[in-house]
Formats: sequence, structure tokens, C-alpha cells
Amino acid sequence: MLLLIPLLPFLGFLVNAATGRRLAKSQSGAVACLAMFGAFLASGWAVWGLLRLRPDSRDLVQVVVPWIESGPLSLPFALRLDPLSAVMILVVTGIGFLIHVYSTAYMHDERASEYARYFSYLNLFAAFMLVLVLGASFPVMFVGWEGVGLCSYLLIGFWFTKKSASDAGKKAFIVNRVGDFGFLLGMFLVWSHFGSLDFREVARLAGQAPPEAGFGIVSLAALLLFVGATGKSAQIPLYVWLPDAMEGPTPVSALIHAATMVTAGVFMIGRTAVLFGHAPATLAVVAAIGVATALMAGTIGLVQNDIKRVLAYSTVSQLGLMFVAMGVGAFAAGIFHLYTHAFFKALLFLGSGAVIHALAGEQDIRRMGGLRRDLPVTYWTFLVGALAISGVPLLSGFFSKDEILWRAFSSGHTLVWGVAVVASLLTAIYMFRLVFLTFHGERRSASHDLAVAGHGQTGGGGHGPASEGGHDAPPAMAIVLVLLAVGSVVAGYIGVPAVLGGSNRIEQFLAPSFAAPGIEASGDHGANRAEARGEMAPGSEPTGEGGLAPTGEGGHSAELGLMAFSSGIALAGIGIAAYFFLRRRGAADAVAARFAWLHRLLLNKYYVDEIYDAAIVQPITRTSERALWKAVDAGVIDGAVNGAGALINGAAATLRRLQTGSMRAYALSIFVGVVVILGYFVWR
Amino acid sequence: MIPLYVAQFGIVLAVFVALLLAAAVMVYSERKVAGLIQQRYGPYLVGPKGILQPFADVFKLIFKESLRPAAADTILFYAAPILSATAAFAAFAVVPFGAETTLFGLLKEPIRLQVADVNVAVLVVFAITSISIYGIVLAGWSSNSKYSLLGALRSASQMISYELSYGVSLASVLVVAGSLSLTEIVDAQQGTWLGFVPRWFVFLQPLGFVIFMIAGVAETNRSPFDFPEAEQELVAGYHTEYSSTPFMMFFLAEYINMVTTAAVATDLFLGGWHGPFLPESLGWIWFLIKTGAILFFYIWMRWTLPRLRYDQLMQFGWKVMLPLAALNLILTAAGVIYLGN
Amino acid sequence: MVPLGYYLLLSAILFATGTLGVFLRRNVITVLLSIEVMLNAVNLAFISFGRFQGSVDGQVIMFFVVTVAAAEAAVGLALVIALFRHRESLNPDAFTSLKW
Amino acid sequence: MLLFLLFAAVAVGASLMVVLGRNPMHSVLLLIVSFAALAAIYVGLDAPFAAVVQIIIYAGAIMVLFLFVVMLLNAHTEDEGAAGPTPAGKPLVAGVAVAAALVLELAWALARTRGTSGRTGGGGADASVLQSVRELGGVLYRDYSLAFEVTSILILVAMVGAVVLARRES
Repeated sequence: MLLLIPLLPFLGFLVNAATGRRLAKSQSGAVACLAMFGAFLASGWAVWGLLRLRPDSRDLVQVVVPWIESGPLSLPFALRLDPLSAVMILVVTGIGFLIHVYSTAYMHDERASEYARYFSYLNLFAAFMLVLVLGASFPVMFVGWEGVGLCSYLLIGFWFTKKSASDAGKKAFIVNRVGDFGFLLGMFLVWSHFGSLDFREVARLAGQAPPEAGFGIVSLAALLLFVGATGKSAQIPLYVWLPDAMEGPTPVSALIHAATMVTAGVFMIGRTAVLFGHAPATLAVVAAIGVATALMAGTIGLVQNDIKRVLAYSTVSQLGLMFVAMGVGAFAAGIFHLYTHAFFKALLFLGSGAVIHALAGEQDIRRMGGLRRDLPVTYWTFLVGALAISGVPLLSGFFSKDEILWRAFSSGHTLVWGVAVVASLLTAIYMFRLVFLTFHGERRSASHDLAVAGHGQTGGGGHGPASEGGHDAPPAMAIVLVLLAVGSVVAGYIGVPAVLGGSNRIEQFLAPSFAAPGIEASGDHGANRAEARGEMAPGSEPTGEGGLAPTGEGGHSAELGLMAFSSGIALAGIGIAAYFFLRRRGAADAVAARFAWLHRLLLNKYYVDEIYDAAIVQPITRTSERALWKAVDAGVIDGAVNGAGALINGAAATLRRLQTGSMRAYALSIFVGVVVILGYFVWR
Repeated sequence: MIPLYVAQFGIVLAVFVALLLAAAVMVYSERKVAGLIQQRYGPYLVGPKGILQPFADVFKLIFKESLRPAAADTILFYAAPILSATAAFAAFAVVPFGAETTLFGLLKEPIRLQVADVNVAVLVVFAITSISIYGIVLAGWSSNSKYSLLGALRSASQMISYELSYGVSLASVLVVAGSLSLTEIVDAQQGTWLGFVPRWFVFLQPLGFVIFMIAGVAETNRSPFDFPEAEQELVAGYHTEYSSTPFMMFFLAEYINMVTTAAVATDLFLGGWHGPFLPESLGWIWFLIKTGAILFFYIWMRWTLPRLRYDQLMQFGWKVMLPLAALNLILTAAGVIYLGN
Repeated sequence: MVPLGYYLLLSAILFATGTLGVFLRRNVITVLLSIEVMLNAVNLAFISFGRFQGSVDGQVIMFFVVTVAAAEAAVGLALVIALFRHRESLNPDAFTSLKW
Repeated sequence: MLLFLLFAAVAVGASLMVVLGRNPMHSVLLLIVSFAALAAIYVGLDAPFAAVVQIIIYAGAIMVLFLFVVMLLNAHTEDEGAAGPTPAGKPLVAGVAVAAALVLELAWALARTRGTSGRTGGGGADASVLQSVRELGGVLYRDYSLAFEVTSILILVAMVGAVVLARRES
């Protein structure tokens, strides 16, 4: 039955891929949406079945077909439903379905065959993503992992006639390949160390040993897996592909590059939580990378001018925050943030898509402004998303982000906490910069008149606006936006922390997924969070630092204080943004002029792309060209070949007498050989 | 009590005579049905309702002079019809047509209504079918006539092409039944689903059945696939130069091949001799009814459908039938594996 | 029960017959036919060995030989047709233009 | 034993006529006779499936191919200039010598190993196992699966090769 969930989108893919040329747009769109909706219903049904089980037995495995049987390796193609994958399939199918619906309106200017191609890719992506989250072992997950990478490549380069789009697709693919290599190596290491690739089995074996003190084999395996995660989830040093990925259609950015695929790395760490929990050294690396990425992407996001790029950097930054959560051992908090993030980031992307759609492909926020009046639905929903991501109290982002910050603080990672706070301040600033520049103030460009003329980029939703100055989202898009906005508000309420009178049900729900099987849910390592929050036993920290372990009332007051503090930070960020970008336009430019070098540094994204080019790409091309081609290939290999040729030429001049051209003579020589050899063996 | 070997010999003899008679009946009914379809009488002069017409034909043919083209290859020219007829008779040898019976208590132990029970019976039928190509090819070649040669070439390529889909659709049945023995395949179709749907493989293998039937028509060179003897194009195809008894043998072979194909289809897809109302010992009546129905269908098709074009035939065989048959086999195998049956 | 040696002797005789054909005939098609005879001789040896070892491996190998024979016949006959088009001849001695 | 000798005689006789006959058409047909005789011997060796395969594939498919080519090229007899099937001189001598040497060697080898083959042979093998198609399929698809796959590639290559070679240049 679990098989149905990825199978339905896959069938949708097959239908659209096979018959797409002949289908009308409405038909291929309906096929894709129905497939996703079916998958959503199936997921809902499956999760409902899961919820009715007792908490400690919520772990279902379905073996679909025996897959690889080779020597000691016996690997079925198995799907596994537990609380973690339950959350993920709901997110993937639910948000995926909404984005499919949105796409039917967003892409409706494409030719029918392109339209079907788009939806077939989208469905294929959903199928692979579901395989990824449902996979019960590393290789099954890897199938999905590679599959979503492929679909990501296809969709980024969807408008492949545009060079920048196809380049961006290639970049994403190649960068991901680096990460996938790490994943593969990690997988091999896990296999050689534990002798199993099944998640549950690995977790059981890993859970038997105490956490590694130094940097041992488990840490190495976890680190390699994390390399894979950095590739897929766009962390330092492999984040560079994600901003470029914005070349794809906006719904794709929303679905793949914000809500689902890029969170695969986070999910993967959650899936192998026990392994990571036993590798404190790696966890520290994860936290460090996460926080560094969050900060770096946040600063870059401050100065970008492309609406989608800002959101892309914001995604990178938020993913960094999730890795912080993973790094400090707060796996449930990380997944919780992943889940809320999926809502508001999808919302933000789709909102930006609506803006772009309305402005006939315009993406530069410097040329927007004052769209509040023309696009009310988009404006209000976008605002909700921005508030949620900034962490304004009582919206979903607040609960999840605050949870991460509190966990980082309470587990003694004060430095991490500090940087993360700065990053979240930056989040609020750049998000509201975006809001204010896009929707407030006056219109700053005459390009809208171009938009009126129905002028648009190649296929980029170049829909002529109905009225002067653009039109608001069409119904299919508007409904999706409103639904996601509602989601962004209420999604956080399944994880209200105890200190605010909630019971943090998502955390309790998820806890069994992070525990090693065979050990009580309240076991003895940091991955277990089934206990009410704030009651962490000393020594239970994943880093083994012990130390700060606030208990009881003290913990509560500290938590409340921090909560207030981070709320303040969020409001402060909004305030700063309002000051600079709403009240006094000149101030921002003044600051930029003052710190011109810094501005340039940020605008050029720390020159990371250039550094990569100089440090990796150029040396490779140069070595290939000079050493491998001119010296090794031309000199050694060609020399050997030429020498061999000359030798053979000489030998052939004498041996050619043997070649009579008579078939029977050849046959005779063969048989004489047979007789002689046989004779040797017989007479011996 | 009759000794077993006598009974077995009796069966062999009965099958031989029955096939001869079946050919006669087929000739008669073909002409009668054709008359029915074309709104005319058909044979009606010889015997009551013309029922003795086939026998009259046989006598006429036997007493004719056997002509041989001057440049023909003598040995092969006469070997060809013999080979055709022999192969046609031999193929039926492994086809079971009734349940085990003691012939109303005449025998001590029951015997099968089958000439030879071979455990690879299906393949034997298949092998003999593939041998029967030679009869036609040799006839065409040895006549040293261009019509004959063209007919032979067409026939050979057509039969080889359709043999593939024939074999693959047959393999699907083998996969379902898990046996190569026709007797076991028939016995696997005993009983009913839900009490009223017979467990015939035609319900499990509808696509396979359709492919088998079409390929069967092509294998027996019947219309709409009757290219080897397409009279409008090739006079009479491979047997243009034949007359008298050799011609009769080809004629005989063609009709017996039809009977064999129909009988095999009955065994493979329609549950053989299993059926309601009749006791097991009279199952051969069911067998006759089912085979007769298929044969009627063949005749019906011949007088209803026009002949295809030759390239269409090949296209259809390779690009439609074979992929479909392969797909059917794959799906069947997957189904059998998945259902663990 | 026929002893194994008889089968092997039959196989040897058939093989030698095929060999003879390869040498003596001046018709490429007949040469190919002779090769088929040789392959069959080998098949017989395999099956009889398998029978006397009590394993089906001999038959399995026979299938592979048959498959290879089919491939060989297809390619060989295609070659024959191609050569015949060029030279209007089936005599292997006519195709010697690749010699030095 | 009698049956074996009968079929062996047919096989050898037919094969010799294949090799010595002048008409390629007759050669092809006699080869089929030889195959049929061998198939009968296979049945005697408890390999009915192999026998049927021999008929279906060899006689039913490969030989039809030969027949086709013979018919298409209409090569009734050997090339003009060749007096008979046995060209005089060196080829004859060499061919007969090699064939004779081969038979001699094999016979000698058999004579030396008869003792051992007698011991392993006989009725020790279980005929029902050997005849079982199920067993055969198991061995073919399990133990020889790699060879099986490789063979399929071989067939594909041969198919492409045959099409390319026989195609008329245009």
C-alpha cells in the first residue's frame, strides 16, 4: 500500500511522458494534479493508519520486491513508514499538490507539449522524492536521491534554449555529483563497518556502542554522508548551485529548491540520527557548517536585487538553521523547522511567482514597488510568509525557529546560538527589505508599460496583464497562496512548546524515529527527546559537554526569556528594514556607499563562484589541456601507438606472405593446430 | 477385456481416421458456410444436401493424372506433399482430446485419449509446426515455377514471423500453468471461479488468446493471411504445379493443420475437455464442440475479411503482434511472481 | 544402455565429416552447413557427457551453442549475400582480394 | 541400442551426403534429416527438451534461413569450373588427412579413457531430473545467468550485423 504513494505520481509521469504530445493542456495538468492528489490521499490514509498504532510500534516496512541479492548483501526494495517519513510524505504530497495546482495557472502560456513535459518532470520528481523519504535503506534512498537530482537538473534547465538556464542546470548537477560521491562513500563505509544498509538495522547496531570519543570510523561515515547532505541541501561549500537554480520556473523553485528536495539533506541526517548521534565530532562540524551557511547566506541575501535570488539565499540560510538544529542534536526541532519552512517558503516563492507572472517576467526588485494596491492577494499572503519566516510570534516560523535557538542555547553552544541569532536578525531584515521594495512605495520603473504590451521573457510566464500595472494572481494561484498562507500561520501549532502551555506533540511523535530500536524511547543519548522538554539529563548532550542543563523552573524562565529575546530580534529586524527601505530610502544607499567594499563583496556573493572557478575549474581544465592532452596523450600514448604501428608495419611486411586469401587455407591451419594440440594432450 | 496396446493402437487409428474425416467435414462445411455467407446454396447435388461432395472431390483428384513440370526437382517435388501431410498428422499426436477413460469398462486401467503423452507436448506441436514450413517451401522451390517460388518465399517468411508471436503467446500460458505438458495444462483449467466462470486460461490470458488465434490463422495460411496461395496474385501459390494426389495431400494438410491449431487452442485456452453437464468420460464431446466453434470462426473469418497487403502483414507481425506478445509474457511473468503462484 | 563411448565416437565422426566439408567444398553455403554439422557434433558430446555425469549442464551448454549457431548463421549468410552481390559467385576462392 | 545405431547411421549418412552432395538445396534438407536423427538420439539421452529445441531452432529457424539464401541466390550447383565436389590435389589430400587424424585421435582418447567413463556413466543419473524442464530452467537462469545475458547481447549484435551486411547500398 505504501508503494501506491510514489507509484501514483510515477504513473502520472508515464502518462504525461508517453502521451503528452497529444494531450490538451487541461488534460495533462489534470492528470498530474490528480496523481498528486491521489498520492496525498494515500499518504493521509497511510499516516492515519500509522497514528492509530501505539507510539512505540509506529514503524512499518513494506518490501516491494527483492532487489539486489549478491553474496552477503541482501537488499530488498523496501519502503518504510515511521513518524519521520510520515511528516515528510505529507509535506511532499500536500505542498506538492498545491504547487501542481499553482503550476497549471503559472505555466499556461507554454505550448501544450512543453506543458506536458513540465508536468511529467514534476510528477517524476514527486515520485522520486517519495521514494527518497520512504526508502528503508541507504540504496533505496539513494535511488530517490539521484532521481530528484535528475529531475532538479531537468527542471532548472526546463527552458533549455536559454543558455543561463541550461548552464544553471549543469552546475546544479555537477555540484550535486560532488555531494553524491560523499554520500556513496559514506554508504560504502556504513556497509563495511556495520554490514548492513537497512536504516533500522544500522541504527540498532550503531545504538549498541557508546558515542565515539574522538574522530573514528562512525564519525567519518557520518561526515561523508553529511557531504552528501551539503550537496543536496546547499550548504557551504556546495551551496553555489541553489541561487543559480532560480533559472527554473518559479513553482519548481518553490517545490524543489525550497520546500522538498533541498531539505533532503536534513531529512537524511534525521533518518540516520542514531549514527550522527554517535559521532559527536561530526555533529559539531554539522552545527558549524550550518551556522556559517546561515550567516553567510543571510548577508548575501541583504543586497541581492533579484526577488528569487533573495529567496534562494534565504532558503540556504534557513537550511543552515536546520543543520544547526541537527548539529546540536535537536533532530525533532530541525524536522519541525523543515516542515514549517516548507509552508512559508513555498508560499513566498509562489508569491514571488505571482509577482513575476503579473509583471511579465520582471524579477528585479529595484524596478518594482507599490504593487500592494495592484496585487492585494499576493501582497497579504506574501506578508504572512515574510512574518512567519522572520519569526514573529504566534506564526509557524516562530515556534520552530525558536525551538532551534533554544536547543542550541540550552545545550551549551552559546557561540552557535549567537551567530544563529544574528542570522535570524538578518532574515527579518532582508525579508522585509524584499516586502517593502516590492510592494510598498511608488512604482519605480516604466517597464510595466512593457508588461502591458504583453512582452515577456522566453516562456517565463509572459502573460499580458489584464489591467494597467499588472493583474493579481488568477484563481488557481490565488487559492493556493491563501491555503499556504493559512498553513504558514497554523502549521506551527502542532509544536507549541510546553512552556507556552502546549505539549509539543510533533516532537513526541517524531521521537521514535531518532531512537535506536530496541532501546527505550527515553534512552540514554541525545537523539532521544521523548521526555518533556527542559528535562534533559546531564550528559545527554550529543556533544557530551554536559554543562548547561537547565532543569525545572530555571529552564522555563530562561526559555521564556530567550523566546522574548528572539521575538524582539525579529521585530527589530523588521524595524530596521522599515527604517531603511520604507522611511528613508536614501539611508540604505548611504550605508552602501560608506561600506562600498563590503557591499561589493556581498553583491558578488563573497566571490565564491570566482574562487571555485580559479581553484577548481581552471586547474582542471589546465591540467587536462597541458599535461593530460599535450604531454600524456600526445606524447606517451600516441607515441606508444605510433611505435606499435611502426613495429607492426615492419613485422607485417614479412608476415604478409602467410595471408593467401584462401578461406580453406586458413581453415586448414586452424585444424592442423587443433589436431596438434589435441594430439599433445592425447599422447602425453 | 482388451489389452492396453490394442486400445492404444485403436486410439491411433481413431485419430487418423478422425482427422481424415475432419478434413472432409471441414471442406464440406467451409463450402456450406461460404454459401451461407454469400447467400447461395453451396454444394447440394452429391448426396443429401451435398454431404458426399468432399468424397466425390477426393475420388476425382485421385483418378486425375499427376503432372510434373519438366524442370522440376523430381525427388523434392514428390517429397514436399508427403512431408506436409505427415507433419500435419504428426502434430496431432501429442494433442490430448479427452480425460482418462476405461472406454466404458473395456479396459483394466484407464488410458488417456491421446496418441502420445509427452512432457514437452506443447513444444513438440511447435516443433512440428516449424517443420511443416518445409513442405511448402520445398513444393515452391522444386516446382521451378516463379509463382510457386514466390508463394514459398512468402509462406516461409510469414510463418517464421508469426511463429514468434505464436510461441511467445504460448509461453505466457506455459508460465501460468507452470507446465509444458498439454494434459497438465488442461487439468490446470479444471473447475470454476466464483462457481460459474470456468477456470479457462482465456480469462487469464485474453491478450494471449487473441494473439494466439491471429498467429494461428497466419500459421495455417488462412485468409486474411493466405498469401502463399493468393489466387489473384500467384495463381495458386506454392501448389500451382501440383495436381492429383499430391495436390490432395496439400489440401488435406491445410485442413488438418487448422484442426490441430484449433485443438491446441482449445487445450491451451478453453479448458480442453472440461465442461459442465457431461461426465468426465464424455469430455471429448466438449472438446469437439469447442474445437468446432473455433473452426467455424476460422471459416467465418475467411469469407468475411479481405486479404491484407504483404508488407502490412509483415509490419503487423513484427511491430504489433510480437511486441504485444512480449508485453503479455512480461506482464504474465510479473503477475505470477507477484502473486507467488 | 548405450555406453558413453559410442556417443563420443559418433560425435567424433560427425565432427570429422564437418571438417571434411569445410575443406572440400567450393560453395560458401555448404561450408557453413558443414560448420553446423561440426557444432552439432559438439552438442552431442556435451549432452552425452551431461547425461553420464547426471547433470543438466550439458543441455544448458547445448542451448548456448545453438544460440551461437543461430548468430553465426545469420551473420554468415548475410556475408554470403553481400559477397554474392559483389562477385556473383559462391566459391570461397573467389574472395581473395584482401590477400597481399 | 538398436535405435541408437539406426539413428547414428542416419545422422552420419545424412551428414556425409550434406558434405558430398552437389546440390545445396539437397544438402540443406539432408542436414535437417541429420538434425532430426540427432534429436532422436537426444531423446534417448533423456534430453527431450534439448531434442525439441534442436528441431525448433535448428530445423525450424536456422535451416529456413539457409533455405532462403539458397533459393534467393538460386545457386543450384557448385561454381562452374569445379568439376565435382572433390577437387583434385592438395585440398583433398590435406582435408582427408586432417579429418582422419582427428577421428584417430579422438578414438585413441576414447580408448584410453573408456575405463573411467564407464565408471561414471550408466544408470546412476536420475532420468527424471535430467528430463525436467524446471530443473533445466533453474540451472540456465541461476547458474548460467551471466552467460545467458551475454548471449542475448551476442544475438543483438549478430542481428544488427546481419542487417547491416545484407542491406543493399543505396
